[in-house]
Amino acid sequence: MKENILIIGGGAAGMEAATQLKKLGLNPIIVEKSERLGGHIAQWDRLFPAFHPAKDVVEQMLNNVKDVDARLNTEVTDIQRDNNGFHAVLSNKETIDAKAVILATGFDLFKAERKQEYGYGIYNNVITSLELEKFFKEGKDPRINNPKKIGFVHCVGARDVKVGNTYCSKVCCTTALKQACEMKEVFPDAEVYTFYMDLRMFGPGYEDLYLKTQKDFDVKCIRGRVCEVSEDMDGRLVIKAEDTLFGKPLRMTLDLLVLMCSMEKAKSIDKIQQKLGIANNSDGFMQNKDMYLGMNDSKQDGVFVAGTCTAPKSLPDTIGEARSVAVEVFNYINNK
Amino acid sequence: MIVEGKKKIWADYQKDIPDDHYFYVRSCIRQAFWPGSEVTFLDITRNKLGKDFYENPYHTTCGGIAYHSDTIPQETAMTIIARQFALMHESGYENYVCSCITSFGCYTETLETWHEYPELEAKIRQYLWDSCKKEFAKPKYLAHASDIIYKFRFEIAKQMKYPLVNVKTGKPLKVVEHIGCHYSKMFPSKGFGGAEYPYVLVGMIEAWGGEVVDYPERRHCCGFGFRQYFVQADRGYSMSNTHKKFESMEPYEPDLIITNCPGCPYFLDRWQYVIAEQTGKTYGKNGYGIPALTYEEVAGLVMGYDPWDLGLQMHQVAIEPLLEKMGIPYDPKRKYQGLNGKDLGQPMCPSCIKSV
Amino acid sequence: MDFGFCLSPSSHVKMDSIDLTTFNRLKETNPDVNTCIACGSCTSTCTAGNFTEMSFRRLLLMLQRGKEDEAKKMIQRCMLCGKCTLVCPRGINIRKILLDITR
Amino acid sequence: MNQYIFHPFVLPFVLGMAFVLTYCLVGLFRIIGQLPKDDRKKFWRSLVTPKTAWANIRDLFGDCLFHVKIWKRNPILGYMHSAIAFGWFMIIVIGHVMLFTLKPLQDVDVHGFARTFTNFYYPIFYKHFAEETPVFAFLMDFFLIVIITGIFIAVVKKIYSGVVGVKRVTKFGFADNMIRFALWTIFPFRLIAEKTNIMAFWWLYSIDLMIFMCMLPFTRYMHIPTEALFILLKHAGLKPREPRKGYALAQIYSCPSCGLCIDACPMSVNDKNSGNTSAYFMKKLRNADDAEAKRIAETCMQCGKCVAVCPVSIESCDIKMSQREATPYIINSDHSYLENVESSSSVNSTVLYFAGCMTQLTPKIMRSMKKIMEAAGENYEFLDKDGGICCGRPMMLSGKKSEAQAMIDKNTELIKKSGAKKLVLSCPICYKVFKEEYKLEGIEIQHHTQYINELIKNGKLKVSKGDVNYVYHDPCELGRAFGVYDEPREVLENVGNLRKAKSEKELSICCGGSLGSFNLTQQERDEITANSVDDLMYNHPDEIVTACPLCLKTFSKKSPVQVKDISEIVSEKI
Repeated sequence: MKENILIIGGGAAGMEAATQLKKLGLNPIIVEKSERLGGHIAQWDRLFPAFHPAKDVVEQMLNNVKDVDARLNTEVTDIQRDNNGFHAVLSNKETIDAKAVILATGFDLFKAERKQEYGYGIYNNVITSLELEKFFKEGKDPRINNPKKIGFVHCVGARDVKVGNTYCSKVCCTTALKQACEMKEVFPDAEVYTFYMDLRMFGPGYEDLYLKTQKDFDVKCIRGRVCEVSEDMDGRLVIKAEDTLFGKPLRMTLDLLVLMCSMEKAKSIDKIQQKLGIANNSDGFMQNKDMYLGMNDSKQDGVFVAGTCTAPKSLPDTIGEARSVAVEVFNYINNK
Repeated sequence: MIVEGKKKIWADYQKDIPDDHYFYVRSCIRQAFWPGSEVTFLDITRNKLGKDFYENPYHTTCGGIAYHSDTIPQETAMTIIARQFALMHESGYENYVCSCITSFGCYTETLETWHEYPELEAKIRQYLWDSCKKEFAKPKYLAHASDIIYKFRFEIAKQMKYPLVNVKTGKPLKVVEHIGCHYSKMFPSKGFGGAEYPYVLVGMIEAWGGEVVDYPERRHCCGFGFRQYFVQADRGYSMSNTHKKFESMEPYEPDLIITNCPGCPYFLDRWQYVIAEQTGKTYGKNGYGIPALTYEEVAGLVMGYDPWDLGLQMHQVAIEPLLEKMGIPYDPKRKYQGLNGKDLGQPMCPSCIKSV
Repeated sequence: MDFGFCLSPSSHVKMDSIDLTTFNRLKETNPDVNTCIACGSCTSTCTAGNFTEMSFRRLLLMLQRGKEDEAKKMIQRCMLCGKCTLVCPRGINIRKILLDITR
Repeated sequence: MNQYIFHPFVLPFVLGMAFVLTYCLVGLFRIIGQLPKDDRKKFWRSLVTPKTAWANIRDLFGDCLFHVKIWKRNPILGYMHSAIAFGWFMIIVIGHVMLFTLKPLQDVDVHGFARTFTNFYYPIFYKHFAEETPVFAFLMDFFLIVIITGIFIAVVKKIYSGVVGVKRVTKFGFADNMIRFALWTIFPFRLIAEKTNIMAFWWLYSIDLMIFMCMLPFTRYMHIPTEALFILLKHAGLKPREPRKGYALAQIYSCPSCGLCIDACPMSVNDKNSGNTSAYFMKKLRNADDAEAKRIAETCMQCGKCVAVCPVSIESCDIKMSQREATPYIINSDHSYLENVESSSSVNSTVLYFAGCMTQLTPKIMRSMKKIMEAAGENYEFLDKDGGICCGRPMMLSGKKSEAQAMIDKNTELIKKSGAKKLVLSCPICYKVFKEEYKLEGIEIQHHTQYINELIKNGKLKVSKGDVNYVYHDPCELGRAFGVYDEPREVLENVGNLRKAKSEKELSICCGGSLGSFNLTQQERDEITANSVDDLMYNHPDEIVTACPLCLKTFSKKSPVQVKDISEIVSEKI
C-alpha cells in the first residue's frame, strides 16, 4: 500500500505530518508555494521559552523529510474529487492523484500597516516581530541602530474588532518577552518596555520566562495598549499609552518600536479551500469537524487539517497536531 | 468555618517546648502598661506550677523598638541580643523565654539570619567581644512566655477557680483572641498554629472554658504599628486600625479580648476610650467597653487571684462587668489603691465610656 | 476633646453597600460596558486627557465601584471627539455610553 | 326646478372640502405664528424679494406641479406621481374653466349665493348636472384615464415595488392605508358614475372624496397642501429651530412618506435599521412620538443622503439636529482647563495646518501633507503637532452648541494668534464646523483636497501621472455638505486614472464610521462599511481613495484593496 497523500504547505505541520505518514507506510507529497520547506519557523532565530535555536528544530525536521516527495515553488491550482480520491492540478501543470488531502497551509502574519496609528511603514523605527527575528538571525537591520529605548506592542491585529480580529493570537505574548530579553542581550544598556493588555503565559516554562524577563533582564512590563505613535524632530518615536495600573496616560520617546503581529489564516489557500468545500469560522480560520475529538478532520470526507490554518498555535501545538493528523489519515486509508 | 481545616493547620504548626529551667527576660513596656502581668506569670509558673525560671538583673531591652523604628541598624540590635544570650549562657541556662512579642520576633529573626549568614554571626560575636568582652551561646530553645502558659494550660485548668463561663447564664464567655503580629507573621513555623490561625491563645481559651470568637478582621493589626503611633499626626491611622477591628468584632458581642503582646492590649484598651470620645460609640454592653486583657491576667483571674493584685485597675475599660459575669468577688474600694495601700489616683472621668 | 488626631476615613471600596443603579441602567442599553478589558487605549488617545485627568477606563470603573459623583465630574471634561471610540479594540460605543451616563 | 342643480350626494364632498380648507387655514396661521420673530420677518421679506420670489415660482411649478425631482429619480415613479397629482390638478382646473362655458342640463338661471355655492361642487360632478362640449369632454376623459393609469402603477408598486426601482417602501398604519384606498377608488368610481350615471356611484364617488379630505390632515397626503408653504419657507432661508414647531412642522407635513430615503439611507443595509430612516423619523414626529423621534435622531449618521434624494428636499438632518438640541444630554461640560492650553506652533507662517483629532490616528496623512507643503515651498506650520483641541463638531452633533463654543473660541484664539492667512484641514468633520461656526475673518479655510488641487493648478506642486486606477469616495461632510466633488477628482486625474463608483457625489454612501450616530453598534457599522466598499469596488479599482481620516480608518478594515488618503497618493507622486 503506497497511497498518495497530498499535503498542501511545507511548514512545520506539513513536514511533520509527512514524516509520520512516511513512517506509517504511505506516500506523502508536499506542495509548497515558496522556494523552501520550513515555513515561518525557518525565519525564526530562537524559540521560546528556552531560547532554543530554531535552526536545530528546523534542520531536524528537514532531515526527516529528505526522502519525501516535495514540490517547491508550486501551488495547487485546481483540485477535484474523483472515484479514487482527489485529482489535483499544480501550477507547474503536473497532476497528482491522492487518496487524502492534508491542509497544512499555516498563517499569514498580520499586515502591520493596517494598524495605521502605529505608523509601520511610515516611521523608520517601527518594525515587526518577524523583522526583529531576522535581525537576530542576520545581525543587521538599518533601522536598529543601537537603540537606547525599545518598546514592544502586544496584540497588534489581535483582540481588536477595529481590524476584525477578535481572537487572541496565543504566541505573541511569549514571543514578545523572548524578544525583549534578546534585545537586552544585544543592547544591554537599552531600556526595554513591553506594552500589554494581558500577559498570557499558558505553557510550560512560559511563566518562568516572564519571571526571567523581569528579574534577569530588567524588562519593564507596562499594562496598557499603545494607541498612537508619532515622530519627533529627531525621528525618534513618541508613543502614547495609558499605564492602566497607575491610572495615568503615559507618553514616552522610544528609539525602536516592535509590533507583535498576530496570525491570520493564510489567504493564498482560499480558492482551493472553496473547491474542497472547507468553510471558515467567524474568526477567519478554517473550520474543523469538532473542537475536541475531530480537530484534524474537516467536514469533508478525505480532507484533513493541521497546524495554524485552524487557529493560532505554538510550535509544539502544531507538531502535536501534525502527528495526530498522520494517524487520522492512516486510519482513514485503512478503513477505506 | 471548617473546624477540621483549622485543626489540620494547627497540627502542622507545633513546636517542642522544654519542660523546665527557663531564662526569663522581661518586656520594656509591659511592666509600665500592665505591671501585674509578668509578676503573675512568674508567680504562676514558679509557685503554682513549680517551674524553674531564672531572671538576670543585668538584662536590658532587646532593642526591638529602636530597630523597628529605624533608629538603630540591625547589627546593633543583634549585638544587644547577643549580650542577652551571653547573660543566659553565663547563668547556665539554654531555654530562652521572653515576655515581649516584638522581642520574640527580633530573637527569631536574629537566629534565622545567623543561620543563613554565619559570617554575620561571627561578626556580631566580634562586636560583642569588642564592646563587652562577652561570649555568647545561642539558646537551645526560644519561646515566648505565652507558649509556656499554652504548654501548661491544662495544669492551670486543674487549679482553676473561675472558668471563662458566665455564671448567670452558664454559657461560655465569648472571647476574642488577638495575637501580636511579630509572634508568627514573620516566621509562621515559630508560633503555635502558624500565622493565619495561631493556636496559642485559642488553646488557653478552650482549656479554660471560653468560646473563641472568629470575626473577619481577626488577622488585622491592633493599630500599634510602631511608626504609626510615634508621630502624633499619624496616630489617627493607628486608631483607625483599631476601629476597624472593633467594628468587625462588634456584632459577635465578645465579653473579653485576650492578647499576648505588650502593645495590643494597650491599644485595644486605650483607643476604645478615644474612639468613644470622638464618635460616641462604645463596643461593650450598657456603655462599657470590651476588656482587653493579657493572657497572664486571664490566667490569674481564672486561678482566683485578686483582680486588683493582677493590676486590672490599670485598664481604661472597666473590667467590673467581666468580673461579675465570671462571679469573681472584688472590693470596689481597693481599685485605686496600690499594693502599699496608697491612692493611685483615678483616671480623668471619660465623658462617654463608663469607667466603673 | 481634641487629641490632635482623628479616625481616618476608610479607603476601601465597600462593594457590599455601593449603589450601582447608574451602571446597571447603563448595562441595559449598552451591554458592551461589560466587555472593557481595561487596555487604556481610550485614555491614552483622549484629546481632553491631554490636558486633564479624563480617562474613560477609570470612569467605567468608578461607576462599577459606586463612585458616581466622581464619574460625573470626570465626564464634564469630555470633548466627545470620538477618538476613544475609534481606537477601542473591543468596539465599545464609548461616546454613547458617556452620553447615557448622565441621563 | 332646483333639484338638478343640487343633489344630496354632493353633501359629503362639500363637508369634506369645508373641513380640509378650515384645517389648512388654521394650520397655516399656526405655523406662521410659531416661527420665531426674526424668522417671520425674514419670511415676509422673502416673498417680495425678486430673487426669492422667482425661486418660489420656479419651485412651486417645478416641484408641486411637475414633480421634476421624482422624474429625475425614476421616470416610472415620476409618471405615476404626475399622472395622479397633475392629472387630478388638470381635471379640477378644466372643470372650473368649464363652469363658465357649460349650460346646466335644466335651463335654470342661478344667481348670487346659489351660484357661488354651486361653484363649489359643480365641476366635480359636472356630468350629472351639465351638458358638455366635445373638446372638454375629451380632455376630462383623457386626464381621468391618465389618472387611472397612474393608479394602476401605484397598485402594481404596492404589490411589487421593484417596478419603480425601489427596494423598500414605507410601512403604513391603518389611516394611511385607508386614505390610499380611498384615493385609488375615487377615480374609477367617477369614471363609472360619469359613464353610467348610476346614482349609487355618484354617492360612492362623493363619499370617497369626503373620506379622502377628512383624513388628509392626519395622513401623509397632507404634503399636497403643505408643500407649497414649505417651499416658500425654505426659500426664505430659515433653519428648523425646534423639532415640532414652525418651519419644522411645515416640513413634517410636507413629507409624503414616499420612502425614497429608505433605500438611500446607508443604515438600510440592515433591514432592522431601515426603520431608523428619515421617512419614519418624520412620521414619528408627526405622531408626536417623542421618544422614538429622539432615538432615531441619535441613531442617524448625519450623512445627508436622505436630503440629497428627497423629492421634496425635506431637511431631515437639520430637523434631527434640532431634535438633539431640544433634549441635549446633560453633561454640564466644564472646559475651563482650555484657558491654559497653548499652541505648539510658532507664529509667522502663511499656511496653518490643523490635523484634528482623527488625523492624529492616521499619521500618514499628516506626514503626506508635510511632504506636499514642503515640496510646494509653502511657509507652513502645524497647529496641533503635539495634540490639539477638538474642533467642536462632535459636541455640536450631540446637540450641545454652547459647550462646543468653548472649543471653537479657544481654537479661534490659537489660529488668530498664528497670523496665518490660510487654514488647511485634513478632516471633513472639522471642515464643516470651521466653515459654519468659526468666525475667522481674513483667513481662508480649505480642505486639503482643495488646497492640493490649488497647488497643482498654480504650478507650485509638480506631480507625475501613474497608471493606478483609483476610485474616490466622497466623505459626507465634504461632498454633500459643501459640494466639494470636483477638486479631489481633478487631483486624482493628475496622478492616475479615476474610475467611477456605483454611487457617486451626492449619492455616495457613508463609510459607516460617522461620528453623527450615537447608537449604532460596531457590527451595524461594519455592515454599512462593507456595503459602501462594495459600491466603491463596482469598477474594480486598484485603490480606494478618500479624503477623510475617519473614512480611511473605517474602510481599511473591510476593503479588499488598499485604502489611501488623497494626500498620500499625491505625496507618492511628487
